[in-house]
This record gives sequence, C-alpha cells and structure tokens, in this order.
Amino acid sequence: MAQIAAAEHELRRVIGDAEGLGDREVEGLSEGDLLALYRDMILLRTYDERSVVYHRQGRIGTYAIYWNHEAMQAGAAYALADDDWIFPSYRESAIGLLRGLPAATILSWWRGHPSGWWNPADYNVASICVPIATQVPHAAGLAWGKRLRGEDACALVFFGDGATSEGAFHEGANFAAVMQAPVVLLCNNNQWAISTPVSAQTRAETLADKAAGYGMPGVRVDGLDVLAVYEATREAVERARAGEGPTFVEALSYRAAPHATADDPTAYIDLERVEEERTRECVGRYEGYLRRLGVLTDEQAEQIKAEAADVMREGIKAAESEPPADIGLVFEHAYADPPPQLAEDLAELRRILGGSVG
Amino acid sequence: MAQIAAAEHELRRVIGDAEGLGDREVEGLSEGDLLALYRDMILLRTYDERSVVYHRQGRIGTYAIYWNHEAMQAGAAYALADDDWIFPSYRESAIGLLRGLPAATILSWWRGHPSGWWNPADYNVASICVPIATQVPHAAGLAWGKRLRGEDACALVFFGDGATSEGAFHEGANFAAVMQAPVVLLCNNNQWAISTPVSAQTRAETLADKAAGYGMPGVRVDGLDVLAVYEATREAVERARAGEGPTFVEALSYRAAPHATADDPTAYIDLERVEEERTRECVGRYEGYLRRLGVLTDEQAEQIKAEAADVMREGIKAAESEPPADIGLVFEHAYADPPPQLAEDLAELRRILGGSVG
Amino acid sequence: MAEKLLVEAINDCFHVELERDENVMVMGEDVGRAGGVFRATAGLRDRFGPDRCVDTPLAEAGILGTAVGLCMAGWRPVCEMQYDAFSYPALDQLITHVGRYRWRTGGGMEFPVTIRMPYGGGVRAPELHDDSPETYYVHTPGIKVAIPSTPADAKGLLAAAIRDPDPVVILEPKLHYRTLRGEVPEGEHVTPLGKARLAREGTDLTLVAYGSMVPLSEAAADALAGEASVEVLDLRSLKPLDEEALLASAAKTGRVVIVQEAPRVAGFAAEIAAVLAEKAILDLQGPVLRVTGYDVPYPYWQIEDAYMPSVERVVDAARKLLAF
Amino acid sequence: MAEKLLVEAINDCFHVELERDENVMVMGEDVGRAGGVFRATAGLRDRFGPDRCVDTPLAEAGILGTAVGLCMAGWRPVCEMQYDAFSYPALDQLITHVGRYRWRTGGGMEFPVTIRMPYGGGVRAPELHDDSPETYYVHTPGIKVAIPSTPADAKGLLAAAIRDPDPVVILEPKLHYRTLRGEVPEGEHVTPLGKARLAREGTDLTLVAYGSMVPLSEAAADALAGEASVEVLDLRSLKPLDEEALLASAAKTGRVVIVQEAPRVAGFAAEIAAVLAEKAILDLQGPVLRVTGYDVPYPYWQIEDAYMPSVERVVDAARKLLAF
Ligand SMILES: Cc1ncc(C[n+]2csc(CCOP(=O)(O)OP(=O)(O)O)c2C)c(N)n1
Ligand SMILES: Cc1ncc(C[n+]2csc(CCOP(=O)(O)OP(=O)(O)O)c2C)c(N)n1
Ligand SMILES: [Mg+2]
Ligand SMILES: [Mg+2]
Repeated sequence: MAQIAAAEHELRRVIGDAEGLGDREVEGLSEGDLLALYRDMILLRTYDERSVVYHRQGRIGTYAIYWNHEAMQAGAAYALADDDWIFPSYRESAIGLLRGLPAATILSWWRGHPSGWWNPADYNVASICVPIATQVPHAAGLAWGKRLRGEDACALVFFGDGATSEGAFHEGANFAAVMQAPVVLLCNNNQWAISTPVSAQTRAETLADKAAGYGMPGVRVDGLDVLAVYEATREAVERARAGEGPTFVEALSYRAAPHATADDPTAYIDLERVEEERTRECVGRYEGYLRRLGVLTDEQAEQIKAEAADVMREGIKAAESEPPADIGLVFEHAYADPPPQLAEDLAELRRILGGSVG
Repeated sequence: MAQIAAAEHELRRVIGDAEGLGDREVEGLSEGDLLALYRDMILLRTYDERSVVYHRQGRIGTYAIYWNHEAMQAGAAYALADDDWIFPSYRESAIGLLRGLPAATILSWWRGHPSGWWNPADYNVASICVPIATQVPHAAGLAWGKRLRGEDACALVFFGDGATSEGAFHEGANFAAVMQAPVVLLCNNNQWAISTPVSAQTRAETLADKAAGYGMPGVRVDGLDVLAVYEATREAVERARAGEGPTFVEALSYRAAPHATADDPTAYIDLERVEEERTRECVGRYEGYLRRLGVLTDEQAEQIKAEAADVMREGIKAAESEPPADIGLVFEHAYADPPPQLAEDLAELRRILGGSVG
Repeated sequence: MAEKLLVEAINDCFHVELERDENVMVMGEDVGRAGGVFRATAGLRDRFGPDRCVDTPLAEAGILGTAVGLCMAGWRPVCEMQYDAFSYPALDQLITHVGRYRWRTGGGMEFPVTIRMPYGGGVRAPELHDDSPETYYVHTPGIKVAIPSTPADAKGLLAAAIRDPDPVVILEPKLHYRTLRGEVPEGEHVTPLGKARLAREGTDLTLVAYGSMVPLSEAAADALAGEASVEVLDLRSLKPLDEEALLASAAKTGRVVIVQEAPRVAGFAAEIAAVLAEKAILDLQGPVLRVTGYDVPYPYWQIEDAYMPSVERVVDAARKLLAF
Repeated sequence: MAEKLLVEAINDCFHVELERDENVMVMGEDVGRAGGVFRATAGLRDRFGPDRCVDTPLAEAGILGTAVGLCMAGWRPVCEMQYDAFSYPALDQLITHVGRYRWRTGGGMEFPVTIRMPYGGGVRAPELHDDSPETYYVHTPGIKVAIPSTPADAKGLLAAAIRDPDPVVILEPKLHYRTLRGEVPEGEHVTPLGKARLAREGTDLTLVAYGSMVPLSEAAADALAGEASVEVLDLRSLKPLDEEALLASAAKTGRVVIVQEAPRVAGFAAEIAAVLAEKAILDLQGPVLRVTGYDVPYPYWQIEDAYMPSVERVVDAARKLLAF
C-alpha cells in the first residue's frame, strides 16, 4: 500500500484579493492562455445566464444553473489535453462548449430534443450524467482502459459534495486507486446538495480527507479561483500521466443560485450569505486579476462577451429550428441489434398516430 | 465538521511476545473477566473446529471458518453491555454463543434448517448477514434509532477488509457519522477476501485511514490480541455512549484457514505464510499470557475446554434431532399479513406433495 | 371533506399519521428543510422536529439500509426516494434485506418500512426523472406495492402503508401531483391494501390500470362512449392483488385491455394477463391486450407523448378487441 | 466434439473468445488468482495475464460501472457477479447506464458488456446463494438476457453475448455446473441469441422452460410418457424472445405450461403467458398454467425442494391442463 501524505487542508489560491494582495502567477501560462481561460469562463457564464432567461421564456425546460462554478469548470478542463476525457454531471452540462460541442446541442438537451445527444467519442466528453456519482466509476474505467491499451489519455470527472455520500463515488474512487487509473476526481464542493448543507452530508473535516481512505493525494483549492483550479488539476494530470494514479481535488465554492430553475431556495438558504457570495463570484474575480496584470483591456472583454452572446444567439436559433423529432426515434439507438418486437411496436404506433404526436 | 486526529497507524497491543516481553494489563479487568474472555474464546474456537469436522461428516453444509478470528470476536463483544447490539457477518456466525444463543440454533443455520433462525431481539444479535457490507447501515440505523428514543444502547458491527470496497460500507459509515450514531465499526482485516489480498482491495496505507473521510476516529489493533481488541472497543463504546459518535476499529489478523469449507486456497495463498501465521494464532497467545500472569491453571483450561466440547456435543445432537421442517414453513414469516395467494400456493403444494418433500 | 391536490393529500396524510403514531418518522433527501422537492413533506420538520423528518445524506442505499436498523429500534420509517430512477441504488437493500428480514427472524421482528417515490413520465423532465419501476418492486418477495390514482387514495394508501406491518412501496403519479384535485376525507383515512376500485362500470370491455393510467383509461372510456360500454378497474394495489375484482370484471365483460406505463417486457401488465390466461380463459371473448411503454429507455421529452400510452392507443386496442 | 461439464464449457468459451479478440477482458471478484469460485475462469489469468483477467475490488456496482468506462475505451468486458443475489448492488448501474448509454450517445458508441453469474437453487447453500433474478434484467430496456440449459449452449450463448454489440446478461444454472455433461463443439461455437431450441417434440402439450427448468421439464415429460406426448421448448434467450417458436408450439399442442424457478409475481413466465394470451388465444385449448417459485424468500435449504418447481408439480399442472 502506498505512502500518502494527509490531505492539504489549506485552500490553494493564485488570485489575491480585490487589491491584488496575494496575487501570484502560474508558471507556464502565457498571456494567450490567460485570455483563453477568460474566454472559456465568459462562454460558460453567458451560456448559463442566457439559459436561465431561455427557461423563463419557455424555450428550454428545467435547467441546472451553474453560475459561480465557471472557474472550476474552465480551470480544470484547461489542464487537459484534447485526448483526455471529461465526465460531467448535470452541473457541468455545458462543459462540452470548451471542446467544440455546439451550444445548440446542449440547449437541445435541455429542450428534451433528440438532437441534444452527442457522440462522446467526437469530443471526448461523456454524456451528461443525471444520477448522482454514478459517472465516477465510468471515468475510472475509461482511464484504466486507456492505460491498459498503452494510450496516454486521462479522465477528469466532476461531481458534487453531496455525491461523496453515494456508494458509487466510493466504489469508483477505490477502483481508480486500485487500478492506478489516470483520473482526476474533481469534487465541486458548492456546500449544498439541493437543500442539504455539506455539514449534514458528512462529518469529515474536509472532503479532501476522503482521499487518504483510497490511498490517493487529496488537495483543496479555492474553486472560485480559476488559476488555482487549473494549477492543481495540471499537477494531478501530470501525476496521472506519470502512472501515479488518481488525485482527489476538492474545489470549494458556493452555490449562489438556485439548484435548478425549478428550485426555490428561500426555504432553506440564508439569502444574505448568498448575496455576499455573489459579490465574490468567480468571473469578476478573474477579470480583476487580469486587469491588475494588464492582460485584459476593455475592448477585449467587450469583444469576448459579444462573441459569447453571439454563440448563444445562434445556438438557441439553431436549437429552435431543429425539426420536430420523428417518433421513430423512440425506438432507435437503445439496441445496436434490436429485438424484433421494436419494429412491430413502431409500425403499430405509426399506424395509430399517423406519424405525428400531439 | 469535527476535528479528528489522523488514524493511529501503530497496532495497539496488550499481549507481549512468547517470553512476555511487552505484556501489559488492561485497567479494570478482573481475573474473573480474564477467565471469562478465555472461556469465550475457547467456546468460539471449539465451535469452529467442531464445525469443520461436522462439515466433513456431512452433518452441516458449507461453513465459513473463523479460526484465528476468535480474539477479535470475543474481545469486541466483551466490551459491550447486554443491551448493546451485535451485527455479525457470516464470519461471526457463532458470536451469538456469547449472548446465550444455543449452539444448536447456529448449527441449524448451517444445516439449512428453519430452526437456525432466531429472533434478534431475544439476544440483541442481528441475523447473520450474508451479502457483504450491507449490515453496516443496519447497525447505523439501529444505533441512531435507539439514541433517538433516548435509549443507551450501542451497536457493534463486524465486516471484513473486502467489505470496505462496497458502497454499502461507505454509506453506512457516513450515515453513522452524520447521525452521530453510537456504533463501533469493527473491521476484521484478515488480509484476504476469498482469494483477493487486501493489497488488491485498496491502496490506502491502512484501512483505518478511511475513518478520517467520515470524520470519525480510526484505530488499529492487533486483531490476534483479545485484550487489545477489548480495550479499543471499550474506548469506542465509551465515546459512543457519551454521544461522540462512531469509531472505526481496524483489527489486523490473518485468515490462516480456507475462506470456507468449499474453498481451496492452495491456488492463491502462500502456504508457508499460513503455517507461520498458525503458530501465532490468537487462542494460544492469550493462553500464554494468562499462564504468565498465573491466572489460568491446567485444570481450569481443561475444564473450560471440556465444557465447550460438551456444548458442541449437545448442540449438534439437538440440531440433528430437530424434526424435519414442515413445507408450510416455505410460506411463513415472509409477510406479517400475507397476500392471499400464498395460502392457495401452500394448499396446492400440500395436495401435490402430500406433506413431504424428498 | 376538502378538495385537495394529489400532493396535498399526501402531505395531509403525513401530518395525520405522524401525529397519530410517534414511532412514524420520515427520512430522505431534502424532505426536511425544503419539505421535499415536490413539497410532499412540507411543514413536517417544523411541526415534528428534525428527528422525525430527517434530511439524510445523499445515499439511497444508506437511507433504506438505516431504515432497516431503525425498524429494529422500533421506528416505522417512511423513506422518500426523490425520483423513481433514483430508487435503484436502494434495490440491493430492498431485495436482500427489506423483503427478507422478517422471514429471517422467524417472524420475530417487523419491518414496517414505507418507501415512497414520485414515478412516471409526461412532465417534460430530463432523463431518469420518468421511470415506472413497479415491476422491480412487485417481483420482490416480501414487498407490497400500491399506486394511487386519486388524491383520496394517495392519502388512504399511504396511511395503509405506514400502518401495515410489512414493507410497502408506494409509487405516486408525479404527473398528477398538481394536476389532479379531488375530495379527500379529513383526519384519519385508510384505503386498505388489496382492494381494487371500480373507477367506472361498463359491460363490454374492461380497462385494467393503476396510477396515472387510470385517468387516461377513463378518458379512453369517454372516447369510446357510444361505441362500447367500458369498465375501468383501478387496481390501487399491485400486491396484494385484488384478483377477485379482476376476475369478476373479466367475467362480466369478457374483454380486457391492460394499460401500463412501464416497459412491456415482464411488466406488471404481464402478470395481469397471466392471471387472466390461467383463471379466466373460459370468460375471455378475445385476446388479452396490453398497451404499455416500450422496451427502450424513456425518451427525450419532446417525443415522450409518443412513448406514453395514449388515449389513441388505448382506444385502438379496445376497438381491435371489440371487433375480434 | 468433446464431452464437457457445463462449467467446463464456459471455461472453454473464455479461452476461445479471449484468444480470438484481444479486446475481450474478464473481470470480477476472485476470477483471476482463484479462477472463479466455480472455476469458470480457471487458467485465464495465467494465459492472458492479470490485465485481461482481473481480480477486482469487492464492489459489484464498481465492477459494472468501470465496465461502462472500459467499453468507452474500446474493451469488451465480461463481468462476473459471484452469485445471483450479489448482482443486486449493480442493478443501479445496469438500469441507469448499461441499458441506456448507447441510446444516450445517439448510437455513436457501443457497450458490448457481458454480465454473467451463476443462478438458481437446489445446491444446499446458505441464503442469498439461490436467487433467479432474470426478471430484473429482462424488464430493463437495453439489456438482453440468455440462460443456457446445456453445456453446448453454455458455451455458445456466452460466445454470442461476448460478440453481441449490446449488453447481455447470462444466467448460468449453477445446479448443473458439475452435474450436467454434454457434447460441446471445439473451438469457435456461437449459439445465436433469439433462437429457441426444441428440446423434445410432442403433440399434446408444451412445457416452456429455460435454464435448469429444462432438464426438469424433460423429466416431467418422461413421467408423462404414455399419458401424453409432451413437447419441451427451451427458450435459451429471454430477450430477444423467439416468439415464432413459442407460438408455433402453442399452435401445435394447444396447451402450455410455463416452468420458472423465480418467484411467480411478474416473473418472466408471466410475459410468456401474456404473449400467448395476446397472440395465441384461438389456439389455446385450456388455460395457460405457470409452475414457478413462490412470492417468498428462497427458503432454508432443508426445504428448498418444496420451493423449487418439481417434476411432481409440473406433472400435476400438465394433467390438470390435459383434463381441462
Ligand atoms: C442517485 C440520485 N439521487 C438523487 C438525485 C436527485 N438530485 C439531483 S441533484 C441532487 C443534489 C446533488 O448535490 P451535489 O452532489 O452537491 O451536486 P450539486 O447539485 O451541488 O452540483 C439530488 C439529490 C439524483 N439526481 N441522483
Ligand atoms: C455483495 C456480495 N458480493 C460477493 C459476495 C461473495 N463473497 C462472500 S465472502 C467474500 C469475501 C469477503 O471478504 P472480506 O470482506 O474480507 O471478509 P472475510 O470473508 O475475509 O471475513 C465474497 C466476495 C457476497 N457474499 N456478497
Ligand atoms: Mg453541491
Ligand atoms: Mg477478509
């Protein structure tokens, strides 16, 4: 069994306070990288904010808001190579944007349209995982399987603080460690699982303390600090590629928005705390850092935001101009080689519904 | 979240080596206690050794051997009050002996006879749990439920090293901690799960390292040292009763016998290592300690062994003189208020089989 | 009697039953502070305290597993599974322990756990919020299953489940939580398990249904008015099954269509058909037909209406049978 | 052709298929060092290495969950569940992911995982070593299910499962692992999924069975010799189902008894009965009867023979039907 140091309880940070106190730089990141990260965050933020509007307008269905999670999503994803895989939960539904997945596809997913499903192999982004924590063993299996084939790819899997209570998280993490699978377990500790605070989820001092039980390193980062997340993930990826197995990264943030569009948090959350957290949100923090560094000009920021807005405008247009799905899709894709009954069922359904469904 | 010290990696010991080097005493244990513990171990050992013989003679079915686990079973159980509950796995099938459960009952269980099932409430010993780790949440629930009612009872749950890989262990341990349930999680680390060594089960340095992830204390004891197990369990029980929640106790031993009568370990185990471990087995170690202390005479030892042999002789006689079970028992006890179909099924079966079954 | 939404009737039941028996406790994800994501448990935590309406960790097997232990300590836990498909992690505890533990104790201990969950589709939700998992439950020995179709039964069957000495799974038609309103008796109200309800009398054909398929079957009966006199039998409880009512209706009409939202293969409609094929063969004037979900994952919601049994499909099956 | 025990045929299949396709890997508890607790995977670790015959941690959901990821990396994992009842912890992964992931990818990715396990009773084992869980599997969309009854089919169906592009669950009759010997083709041998086997031809009555109920049905047919000419249909694969063979036999004999070891309520026998009630109603000369396990936990082994369908019970049902 491996000798593993106790989890770092300190929160790793790169970005300092509003005055820049504590600012440092991440080795190896060029100005281009810094701007690319900013672009990623703005794209994610724009997607999220527009989605809430689209939902209110009845253009998409229930939507899981990820406002203030952009730093951990963009930061972690940026540490990967293109061959590496991402396993998102519903909270990272739009992470495929960073891999070239069209916004229209993701919007279609939330619109309940079949065109919202993509082939993970095209983007190395797994399907959005709805049941909590069950994607953790998938990521472990993929990473292990790639390694067995002599391929260099790693996997990055996102899950929440609540997810750490599930058996699926435990079994997946343990498999990853035992197989020394090159996977980064990125725990989005936004301190809430719908209405359940993390203090009612676990008695562990920190979630990173779980790592020792799997014999893997556990690190804690400020999840609102995109560069800290990037740096910690990059180190974890380096370890993984070197054959040193998985790392548990706890990214601490705060869910400063409802769980989803259907959720009304007023019953359970302290709204003052939420307001306070919103003033510390992650995109503004990074923007401040870039401006202090002199890397981001007003024009650049404007342009990046305008581009992102365009992506969304075109995305929703494309999603909305998808033709209504044919009912034949009910029967497709479940089996590569379907039982004969399915064709009979479809024929009957077409006869009854005349091809349309109201 | 609680502040929990890192797991003790040192193995706690009370009994020294064959020369008595390292012997110490456990505060509060009288000579009577020491002898009672010896009697418990001999009873368990005798049950186990006789059972292997009975199996060879075709008098009981497949049997899970627990040879060399008597110290941890007797030591942990002795730290409990009568109101406290024990949740055994198949490896602790005979632990009810220490609570007055007749040997005949347990033997009947392994004989596949309905008289082998008991009412847990009569002995505060739960049913033998066959599926791995699933009894952990039961123990957490019982302990939590007792506490909610203002009762003083604790629970002690046994499970193996392999069991720590299961989601059920994880969810149960976490529930126990979150609810601050008065339960002792006693992990029998005999270093094998059938043919799988603990090194293929986890990369954790020690199993006790898992405790921090639940925010509970984790302690390690020499599982072949009945007094060390007793002492550690007693401390855990004290904490539990004081409202300080669960403790994870890793009792390190070695499975120096086949997994069960059906298992042939020669394919996967190092037989020399097994032979070596057998020379260090736990009953002899305790006997040596007692003799060094001058607490156990030859006559006492003889008498205790003879009594245990009697228990088994009578136990198997009683089990074998159980009348054949009536087939009506197939339909009983599943429901307190059964669906009507069951009575019809039984009537039909009686008509066809004429009351007997070959 | 007061008019209540289906979900309000459930909430009402909880208030009555927790008041009535101090051993009843409610546990699950978000049932406390938030009062449940559908508000079925609203107000319980405030009224009965956080120990009798418990927000648990996010762990369904842990919820059901600790519930087994809670029963051993004398509690009657009511476990909420947040959605149908999120009950699957608890299947292992259900099959290996909940359904067997009483048997294992030789009848010495009772395990009066209630497991309830919203089930079914039609609500425009992301995947895995639409399953109809009753078959997994009803096939499991030791487990009873009930599915209400009206607000009154939602209250009455839940009360019966809570008071029943055996484990009972209650599936609640989430589609109708806030779309179905009806008279609900005040105070204590128990609908016994194992008694079907003749939702509508008829003479030519029987539609056998439960849960959200009952209003649909009634709509189909309406659509067939003039063509045929259609009886609608609401099973209410799948186990115990009211075989008597089923066979009586089959004997009366001679024609049976079973409507089930769950996937067809080995679903509960198959059990109904099998009972009829065994015990009503001489009464049947034609084949026993099933209108069901399909052997595919519950689809993307834009085409879920094609997947769900519809009035059109039920009417089609009925006409086919009437013309047989 | 060589005579082999049923479990030897399975082992033979593994040797052939792992040799044939380097993407096939075997994983599970104790499958490697020990060669499986029934020795179904004996010799694989030595021959193909510990990366293609993997001793996993003790975690069934972890096994199946990582298998999903392994498929995404191009592997064809064959997962062993050590016993029937120990497959339940993996049901969540099976229902929410294994059966849906291909669909989720719009058909872009395949999940050719095979899940195999010993199933069924009659082996004088402690509790939870005797279950017949096929209903949980066959009811699940996206999952195929096959159950062999002979050594040749044990090899052939497993090979078909391994090569199939979809997830397949194989239940192996553990009672017959070492009690049934038969001719098994050497080398590559594939029994296509979805093709039933006429184990015995007859004209008066059909016994429909699968797995360990097939030899039992044959014995019952023997016992009825002189009284009636009994056909025995071995379904071999539950999904896809060979409806054609089923309906042909029902049309021929007009009398069907279905024999199933699993508990009756909503078991697979109900599906067979439902298909007959829908599609063979004019052919049936009497009720469709089921001889099954009961709606109770699989019992203490001293009385398991009373629980298991027996020749006596099958004969009784057949006589009842013949006399109808
Ligand atoms: C197995 C399962 N149980 C319950 C749910 C319902 N549910 C959806 S989100 C959620 C809370 C998740 O919290 P966390 O893991 O902290 O992630 P976050 O939503 O905060 O990103 C729950 C209980 C689910 N999706 N899956
Ligand atoms: C859920 C489940 N999976 C598999 C098994 C089969 N099985 C019985 S004992 C065992 C090994 C258990 O090892 P460990 O937890 O270390 O306990 P030990 O037997 O060493 O006491 C296995 C895999 C089981 N009983 N339950
Ligand atoms: Mg969270
Ligand atoms: Mg062990």
